[in-house]
Amino acid sequence: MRITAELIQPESLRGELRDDRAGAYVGFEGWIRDHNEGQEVLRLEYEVYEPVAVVEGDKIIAEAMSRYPLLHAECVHRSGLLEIGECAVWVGVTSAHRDEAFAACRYIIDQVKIRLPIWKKEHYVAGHSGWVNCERCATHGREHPQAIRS
Amino acid sequence: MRITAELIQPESLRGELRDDRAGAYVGFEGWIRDHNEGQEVLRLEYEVYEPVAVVEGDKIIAEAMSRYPLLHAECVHRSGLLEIGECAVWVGVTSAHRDEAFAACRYIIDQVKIRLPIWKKEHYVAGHSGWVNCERCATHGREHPQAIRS
Amino acid sequence: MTKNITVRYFAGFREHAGIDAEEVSCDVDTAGDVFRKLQHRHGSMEPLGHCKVAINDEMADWDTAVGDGDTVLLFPPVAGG
Amino acid sequence: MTKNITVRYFAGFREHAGIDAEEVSCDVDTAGDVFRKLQHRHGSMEPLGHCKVAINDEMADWDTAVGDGDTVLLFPPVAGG
Repeated sequence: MRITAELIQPESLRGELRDDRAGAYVGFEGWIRDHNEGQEVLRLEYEVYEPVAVVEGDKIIAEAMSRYPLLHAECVHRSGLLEIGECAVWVGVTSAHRDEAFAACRYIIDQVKIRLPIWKKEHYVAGHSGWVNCERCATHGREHPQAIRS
Repeated sequence: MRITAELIQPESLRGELRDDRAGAYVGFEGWIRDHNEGQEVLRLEYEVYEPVAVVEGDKIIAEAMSRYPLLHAECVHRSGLLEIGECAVWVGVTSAHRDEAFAACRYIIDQVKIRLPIWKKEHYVAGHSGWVNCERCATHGREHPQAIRS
Repeated sequence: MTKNITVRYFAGFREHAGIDAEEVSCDVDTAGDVFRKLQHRHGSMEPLGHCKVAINDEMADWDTAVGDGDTVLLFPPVAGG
Repeated sequence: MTKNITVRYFAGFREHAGIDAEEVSCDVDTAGDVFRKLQHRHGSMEPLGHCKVAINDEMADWDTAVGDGDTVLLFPPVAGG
């Protein structure tokens, strides 16, 4: 698991997963969209708490390797300010066959999104900005049933 | 759907799918493995009947676009002689969210593998060669229950 | 009825036949009939297994009718990807 | 028992608190106690919702014990990817 403030380079990351035993490569990329929940997005800011994000990300990758017969798996997440179209997160997986590459790639991105200490703040065309999810929890906790589990 | 005798360039193909509305990109690549069913593979030869492969491939992509809310989808398949590690097939899909990108990418590669008139001949380290699947059907048809459906 | 058709062989079928294509005159109704009539050429026992057929560059079924002058493409089991 | 702990706030919690971190002395047993004691700082009603906590850079549960000298990291709901 790597956190970077630089542009993510999927081509070179993919190259690191090369293996003569690999028959399948599945890559996932999360790109910055120009809209979210009806709002026009201008740019996005990722705050990452790197010490825990890297440890937890490595744990997720190790889980994927133990669940599926993979050859290699890696994940890179951006931090800082991103423009529309930029790659926020990349996951790459190689394996002998495609079943496990698809399943593991999906497992990693799903877990990364819910477990790593990463927050995104959207800056809207309309001028304001907001933490995605976070604002809702902090200010409207009671309105969100999923946030009131005991 | 494109058939090419040249090296597949995933990075530039991926670039063609760029879209400010896209939040997810899923790419699949089939690479030439150094082994198959216990045999060491030296290289691989793809025979493609292009007129039908392109029409059928475009049909598969159109099916994926109608089943899932995608932005773009494309598939490129190699023909001719390929070395170990080379990319035989690339599928790229972009969409607003990741669910449909994963599902559609999987749909396209699964269908491409079973519907396009493409055949592969493996050349083994041990010196001989064979059409994958095909040889079995032609010479051992009766031994393969799945080939004896009425 | 006897029809003049062109038959094209692919991959293992072509290697077994030793030729890419041939013109044949034969009494056939469907693509499946063509497959069976030419079994000695392509060498495969089972037309309806994993083999496929196209007529005039369009994917067809084994019970699709074959007309005089048609080109029938015999595809052994495919293995893309 | 009163413990001296360091509390770090992230993202929306940090903006609500107006500070990155602070040292507090308080009578707490668990990470959940810390969250509740400092509710006026981070502004979130629900410790056990989508919020998370780490102690000394290790992910923890809300009922994990907090010791004297520990650093407690309060994470609002995450949103990677």
